[in-house]
Parts: sequence; C-alpha cells; structure tokens
Amino acid sequence: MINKFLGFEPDKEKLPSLTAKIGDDIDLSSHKYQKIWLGPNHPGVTGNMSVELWVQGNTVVKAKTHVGYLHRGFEKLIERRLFVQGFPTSIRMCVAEPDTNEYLIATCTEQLSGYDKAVPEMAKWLRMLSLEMARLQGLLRGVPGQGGTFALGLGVQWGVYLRDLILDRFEELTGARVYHMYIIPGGVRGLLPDGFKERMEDNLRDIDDFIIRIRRLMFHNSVFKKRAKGLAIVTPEMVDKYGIVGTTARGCGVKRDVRKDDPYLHYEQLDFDPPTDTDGDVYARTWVRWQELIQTVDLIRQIMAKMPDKGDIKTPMPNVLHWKIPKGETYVRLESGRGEYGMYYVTDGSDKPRRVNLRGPSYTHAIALLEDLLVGADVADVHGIMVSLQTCPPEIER
Amino acid sequence: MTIYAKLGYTLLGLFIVLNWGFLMGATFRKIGARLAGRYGIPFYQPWLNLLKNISIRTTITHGIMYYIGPVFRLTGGVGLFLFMPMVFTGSPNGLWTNFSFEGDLILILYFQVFGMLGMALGAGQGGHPYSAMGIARGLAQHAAVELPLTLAFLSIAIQFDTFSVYKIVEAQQGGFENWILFTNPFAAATIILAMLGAMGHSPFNLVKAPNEILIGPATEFEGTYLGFMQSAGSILHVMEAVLFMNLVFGGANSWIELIVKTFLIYFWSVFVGMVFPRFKIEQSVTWFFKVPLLLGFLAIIIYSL
Amino acid sequence: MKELINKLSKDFNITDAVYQRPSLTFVTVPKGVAISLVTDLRDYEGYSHFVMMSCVDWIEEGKFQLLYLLHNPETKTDIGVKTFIDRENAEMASAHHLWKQVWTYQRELKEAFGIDFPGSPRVDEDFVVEGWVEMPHMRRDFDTKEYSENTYFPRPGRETNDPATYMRKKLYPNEPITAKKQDNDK
Amino acid sequence: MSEKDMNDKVNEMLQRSETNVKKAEKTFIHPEDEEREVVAPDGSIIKINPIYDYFSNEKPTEEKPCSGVIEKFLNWARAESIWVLGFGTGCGSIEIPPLVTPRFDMFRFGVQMRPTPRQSNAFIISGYLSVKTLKRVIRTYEQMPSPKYILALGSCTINGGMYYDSYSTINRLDKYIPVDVYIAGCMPRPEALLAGFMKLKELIKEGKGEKANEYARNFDEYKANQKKIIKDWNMPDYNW
Repeated sequence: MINKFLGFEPDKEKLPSLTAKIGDDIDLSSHKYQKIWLGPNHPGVTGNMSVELWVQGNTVVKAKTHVGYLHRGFEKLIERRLFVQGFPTSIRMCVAEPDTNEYLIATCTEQLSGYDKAVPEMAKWLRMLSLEMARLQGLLRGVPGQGGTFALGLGVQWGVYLRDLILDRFEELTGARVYHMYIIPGGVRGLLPDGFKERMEDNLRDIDDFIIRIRRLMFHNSVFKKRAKGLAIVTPEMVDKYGIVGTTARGCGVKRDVRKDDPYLHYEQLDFDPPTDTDGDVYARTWVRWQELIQTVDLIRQIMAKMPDKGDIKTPMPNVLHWKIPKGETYVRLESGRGEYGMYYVTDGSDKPRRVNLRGPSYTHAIALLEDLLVGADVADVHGIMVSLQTCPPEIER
Repeated sequence: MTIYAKLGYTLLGLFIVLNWGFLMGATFRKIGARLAGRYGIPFYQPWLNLLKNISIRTTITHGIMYYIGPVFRLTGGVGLFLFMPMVFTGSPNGLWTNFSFEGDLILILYFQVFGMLGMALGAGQGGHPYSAMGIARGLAQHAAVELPLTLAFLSIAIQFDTFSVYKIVEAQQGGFENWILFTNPFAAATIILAMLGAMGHSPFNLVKAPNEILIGPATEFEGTYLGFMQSAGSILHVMEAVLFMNLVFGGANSWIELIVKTFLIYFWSVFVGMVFPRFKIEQSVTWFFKVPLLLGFLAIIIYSL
Repeated sequence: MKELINKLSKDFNITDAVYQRPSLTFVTVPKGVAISLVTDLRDYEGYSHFVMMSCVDWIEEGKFQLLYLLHNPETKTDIGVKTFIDRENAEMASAHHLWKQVWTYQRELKEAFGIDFPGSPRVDEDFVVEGWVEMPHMRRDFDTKEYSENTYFPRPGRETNDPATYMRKKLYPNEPITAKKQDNDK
Repeated sequence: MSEKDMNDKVNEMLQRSETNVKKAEKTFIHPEDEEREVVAPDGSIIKINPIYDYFSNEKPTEEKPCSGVIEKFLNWARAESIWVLGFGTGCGSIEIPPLVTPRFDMFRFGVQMRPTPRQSNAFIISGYLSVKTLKRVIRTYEQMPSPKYILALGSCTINGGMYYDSYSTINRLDKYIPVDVYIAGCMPRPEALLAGFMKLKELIKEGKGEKANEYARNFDEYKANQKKIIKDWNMPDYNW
C-alpha cells in the first residue's frame, strides 16, 4: 500500500512491454535496453558459465545462457577407453557430487554384462552410504550457499567447514578427498575403517547443531525472506513442460524422487519421505533443501544402523583389461542432490563402450528454465535464481 | 595559536584518522572472521595492501575524469575531516577542532555526497557497465539515506538554534543525560537507523556487491587509484562515525574517548551487516522512506511546535 | 508394459521392442513415425516427463540412432523411442514444440553429430565448442587423439601405454605371449 | 618424443598457424565486427575495426623493476598481499571455498579474493582449460595489471593429464601464457594450494615474479600459439 502511495511500484503499462522471447531481437540502438554479460569471469555465476542479459533499468527482459567453457568431451573420451578406464574419467564429469557418476557407470556396466544381481549386500549398503555422504556434502555447501547469493556469507563459512569434515570421512573410507573412485563394477573398493561410525556420528552431531543454527540465520531472517519469497516461481504446470526434477520440482509440490519412484540399492528398506513445499519460489526450494539436509543426516544414521558389519564387498569379475560386454543399451538413474541424474549407456560387443550420455538436471534447469525464469527478474537476483536451480555447468557440457 | 600550528595539528589529526581507519577496518574483518571461525587477516594487512597497490606498475587510463574520481573521493573524506571538530577541548579554537566554523553542518552534508558524485564521474568514464549500474544504485540509495539524515540534522539545528557542530557538541557536555540521544530521541533514532545506510555495510551495500554486479563503481580502478580510494574509504568511515558521535553521542573529550566511541558506532553497522543479507536497491530505498523518514518528520515537528 | 507395446503397435509401425528392465523398454520405429509416437505417448499414455534425447553413431551401418527417452510419473516406467536415420545429410523432424527443453538437445546434436533439425530455435548457434572447423566432434570417424596431438603441444616425456601389454611386461617379463593372449590383446 | 622432434613439430605447426589465422579471420567475423564507419555520440564519424582490437595484437610494454632496496621492499609488500582473481576456470575451483573458510583460511597469509581482473594480481588456473575458456583467460590475463602471477592447478595444465587426448582442452598452459607456479595433483588438496602460495611468495621476494615482462618480451610467440588454436576471436560486447 505504502509502496504504491509513494510510487515505488512502477506503472508497468508506461514502460515498454516485457514481451521478449527466445529468438526475439531487441533493438539495442533504441537506447531503451542495455546488454550486460554475467560471467564467466564473475563471482556471481555458478562455476564457469555465462549469462547474457538484456536489461531495461534493473529488469531483465531477455536472457541467454552460454555454456561450453568446461567442455572436455568426456563422452568422446570414454568411447576410446576400456570399460574400467572409463571410471576415473567419468567421475570428473560433475565435481559437486562425483560419487553419483561412479554409481551410474558401475551400474550401467553391471546391468549390460549381467552382473547386477551378483552385487553383494554389503557393497550395496556401502554404495548407499557413499551416495548419501556425497549428497550431504553437496547440501552443506548448497543450502547456506543460497544465503550466500544474497550476501549472507556466515552460513557458507560454517557449512563449508562441516563439508570438510565429511570429506575427511570420505578420505578414511576411500583414500581420496574429492574424486573417490570407491564404487567399481561388481562392488566397492573397501570396508568401513575401524571407528568410522563413531567419528561419523560425531560429525553428524555437529551438523545437527549447524542445521538449527542455519534455520535461525536464514529462514528466520527478515531480509532473506524479503529477497527470496516470491522470486522465480516454478508452478506445478511447468514441471513436465520443462522437465524439472528433484528439489526444484518438490519445491512446488510435485513429488519427484527417484529413490521412491524407481528404488535402487536398498532405499526401499529405509524409512523416509521426501519433503515438499507448495510455493515454488526460491525460499520454498531452499526450505525443501534444508529439510532434505535433516533427512540425509537421518538416512546416514539409518544406513549405519542397518548395514551388516561384515560381508563380501565385491563379486568376482572378469579381467578388466579384457572385459567385453555384449551388445545392448540401458538407462540408469539415481536421485542426486540436484535431482534425477541418469546415464544412457550403449555397448556394441567390444571392450569399449559405444556411447555414453549423461543426463544432468542442470541441462534443462540452467538453459531452458533459467532463460525463461530470468525474464522480468532483477539483475541483483540473477545469481540467487541460478543457485536456487542448483546450476552445475560441468554436467551440461560434460 | 598561529595558522601554521593549526595546520600542523590538522595534518597530524588526519594521519591519526587514516591509521585508525585502517586498523578499524582490519579489526572488523577479524571480528567477522572470528564469527565464522577463522583466524582472519593480520591486523596490519590494510597497510600492506596500500603498499602493494602503490607498487603496481601498470597504469591504465580512460580519460581525465577517470583520474578525478578517486581524487574527488579523497577530497570528500578529507573535506569532511577539515571542517569537523574532532576532540572537544572547551574552546572553539582548540587543538583538534580543525577548521570548524558556524554553519559547518551544511558543508559536512555536502561533503558526504561529494565523494559519491566524484566516483560517479570517474566510474562513468571508466565505461564499464557494472560501474555505471553500481553508481546509479549508489546515488539512488544515497539520496534515500540523505533525506531522513537531513531531517534529523535540521531537527538538531532547530533544537540548539545553530548549524555549528562545535556548538552542538558543546551543548551536550556535562554528563550523558545531555546527549541528543536522550534530549532528542527521535532525531537520534533517525540518525542511528540512517547511519546503517551511510556506512555502506550489508544490508545496504548493493552498491559494491561482488555477487550481483562485480564490485560496482570501483570495477575499473587499479593500482594507485585503488589505494587512494581505499584510503579515502577508511577516512570516510572514521569521519562518518565521528560525525554521528558529535551529533548524537556527546562528542569526545580525548582521543581515547573518540576511539572508543567511533569503534562502538562502527560496530553497530558491522554487527547488523554480519547477520543480514543485502537488500535490493528498491527495497533499501523503500526501507529508508518508511520508518527513518517518519521518525525524521516527527523529530522536526516536535521541535518546530 | 507389454500390453502397452502391443496396443501401440496396432497404430504405429513398431519394428522392434527390447524389454531391458521391468520398468524400461526400448522400441524402434521408422523415422517418420517417431515424433507422432512421442506425441501420442505424451498426450494419451501419460509419458509426460521428457528424460533425455540422445544419439548413437552406428558408423558400420551408416546410420545414426536417435533416442527419445520418456518417463511416466504415474506408473513409474520409462520408454525409449529409437529411430534410425541416414548418416549422410542427417536430418530429423524437430520436437521442440512438445517440451521446452528439447531445443537444447537438438542444438547439441546439431553441433556434436551434424544432425539438422529444421525449425528448431537457435539450432545453428554454437553450443559447447566455439569456432569449430573440423567435422562434428562426436562422430565416430573424428579421431580426438590425433586432433589433440596435432593441435595442442604435447609435453615431451609423457608416455601412453596400452594397459594390458604394459602390465604383462611389468608383471610377467619372462612369460612368452601365447596365441590366445594375443587374440585378447586385439 | 625428444626435444628436437618437438621443436621441429612446433615450427611446422607455427608455419601452418599463419594460414590458420588468416582462415579464422575470414571465417568467423560476425556482421557487427566488420570494419565500418560509425557515428560517435558527438556527431563525428569514426572508423572502427573491432576484430583487430579483439586480437589484442598490440605488444604490452615491458615495465622495468625499480632497483635495489626499493624493489626488495616493494616485492615484500607484493608477496604479503596477494589478490587472487575469483574466476574458477575448471573443477579445481571446488577447492577454493575450503581455502577461504575456517579449515584452511588463506586470509591469514595475506591472500585475498578480488572479483575483478583490474584489481587482482594472481590468477589461479584451476584445472583443465578448454579452448573457449582459454580465450577468456588470455583476455583476463591481459587486463590484469603487472606484476601478475599465474598459479596453474592440476596435472591438466601441466601435460593435459586425464584429458591428454581431448579435442577441447589444451595440453600445456605455458605455451599460451607464462606460469609462475605449477601445483600438481588431480585435484590438488587445499594444503597443496597453500604450499603453492608459499612458493609464490618466495619467488616474489627473490624478485623472480617477473613473468609479466616475459610475456611482453615473447609476446609474438605466445600470440602465435594462441592464434593457432583459437579460431573464433569475436568477443562479446563490453566484457565478460
């Protein structure tokens, strides 16, 4: 009311219309618009990508995403490597949660060579543990990171510190800090070290404490609410139209979770319910992710309680240097921290795959959806919207 | 006291203010770091940064106004210092009253905007779209801050019937119950709220937000110019704190008191900045035009009746 | 799943169906039918979630295999619609009107394989590589190693070995290579 | 491959690169980048040739260091206040957040992040570089004020690493821009990065951080290597 009285809500009819769509050309020489580039050399974009913005005042009228700055040609490289050589290559596809790539490529090769039924119980539980730990470390960076886009850097500092602790546990389990190569065809590489569960429990207690603090810092913060509420709304109708998955879909009330829809490993033995919210804005998405943080901590506790103490961790496989997989194709998916993450794998009977194609959630979120959500947004909100869609450029261009 | 002695004391005061500004900046970055659980920068880092900036070899130019930007900003800071009585010693020609005179409150109001306008010229010639956007945001927000601040200043001027900062400080002597904080609470509340915007910390720092638009007006500045600007920023921060100390918190009777009071005043804006994200520009403008503006009107009305 | 495929094969010319998993089926249709089948699946069978679009280069047969992978959120099943198109002057009808993200896939396939999708928005723009003058980089006959060695500067001293022969040389230096093992090496 | 063979190969490549550049200049000039006359805001008519500017053919000036004690003192200041550009060019940038947070905290060594190239003097090339990014990296490097330092992360910048046979990523960074410190590993741990910063500080204090002048001296050679692989030199408007 007071905004209207003081004239802070501009009369939209007096301004040139915001009707620009993909493909429309905006006449820059009319001096009504300005073109600015956000990225790649800009701390406000997620990773190494860029967004080309046509702005009118502070309002974006048209946006174009430019990707390819991180293109390494993974799919081509894997085609000329042995199946097992593909592992170290493929896990570098997405740096935010590398374990998901390990699981996908291991399961694809197992399914096509008929070993998927032979994976031992213990290995399945350990795979689940490493996947959930990967999700946890991603969320510890991602949830406060949403506050970080609005300059609430304190939560990021706490979150990244706790993420380091989880990476320490990864180091104990797998020997590596970021790129683990823990899940291999036929099983996993190692058992839990002694005392792992106790140390993990210590860290989880710290994270519990952090979860409560971040709630007070972000979700009870009036300025954060003011920035995030009503921003970049995704409606349930848009979900199928744009192929929206994961927390972005759950933020607007559409329950899409591969762990429930297409259960893999032992997820049907765990007791959990994917959180949802109805608003579909940046605040709702962050809220869903925050609840998922609680849930992931709970899932790790459940997994550690339910998993057997000992057991086979790897089924005997053929010599990997001469391993040939019969002709076939498959698609395997899992729920990563960002949503459905899948891999299409084609073999032709030789010792190298014919085609590997990764389907990352950012592929649709960061290009088709982002370009449409940015129209009408404020320039200052672009970074917040990109992070709220969990944009991860390496999985777009591979 | 001869004019030369006065000049000497003024320059000495400027030196103290510059170093105190550097130290205060480093201290608050350390406080922020400790809050996050970090060790933080060494306390002498700002001096090293200044030296480093001076030692940069490359100089680029975008035209004459580009040089004038940092100079204007420094002039704004130094001008604010020149006409501000720093320490109250009981005489208008005291050692640390600098060149304050009747009506310096108006000049100080002008000098607050001066640096920003200079930056607008310099950054505009820089030609970078981020600079232009940053400066447009900065000027919009500055106008929004100035309005309640000016109303509060006017209210204080009406209260004591003077535009001299020295006389306002003089009127507040003799115990904290004489501070404007208690004698004119509406004006004081307006100033305390508007101060957040004037200090340029979160949530009112979209002007130089690295996430949203790189670093705003300073995008194109490097080397010595950046060193100039950072020194000017340090001086400005201290002088804003001194201004609010003089106007609301009863001035200072010694350098120690000045340092303690400016530290606490500066801490208020940093404290708010640590736990709040930043506003968008239209949100911050609206914010200043709501409560602070109403309080400012009340302060005027009460003392005009 | 089988009932659905039987039902569909009445209307569409389904030449092949592979039941990969209980929840995943790949069907093969001629080039002209693919888009209508995808539209039918989306509108009437509930396969409303477009998972991905991919292409496989079967260079031996001179064909590209295009795949449209759809997911049904109700029955939690997937169906992959495959179609084969010629490698020479590859061209396919565009499906960008069905889902909003399809044009991105088509833009990528245009760049990576050289398949043209007339009418698809921004299909001629660069997607991941910039200023690419060679043949489309995902085709099987494009040799990435050779290109890399010719274009970028390999650092002297870096060796690349075939893992199988290298390991045998290191682990069993005295063992003669039998005929069977030589077969395996190929 | 011996060093001599390498040199022969490089020479041969350079000869080919001449034609490549000519081809590139012809092929990838967008209409808005053609040489033409435009009306300036004040009404005068000026000639512009954007593509020539994009090549950045103009040789940077070589700035001589001061002498003796002064230079030592300035070098000490430079070493203790390193401003790093916040541009994550590859997957190594995932290890930058741990560096600015409590666990590894690089601020205590005087290393800080700056958002714009004009204000930073160290550049972390965090891992593999695709040709598309290399173009931006070179532009950014040329924008940074001298003296400037490059830290190259990971085996990908040393010899191509995992991507030695990729058509999209370069193999040796030091053929395109001079590198001060290489940090090996895939990916290097934050401790390794801190050690890299310490090494850089040592180099600067010894007066060996003069790679910007080396770039200016061997500008033609570097530029020829860059032009050989970057075919499309069109730059987006203003900046990126």
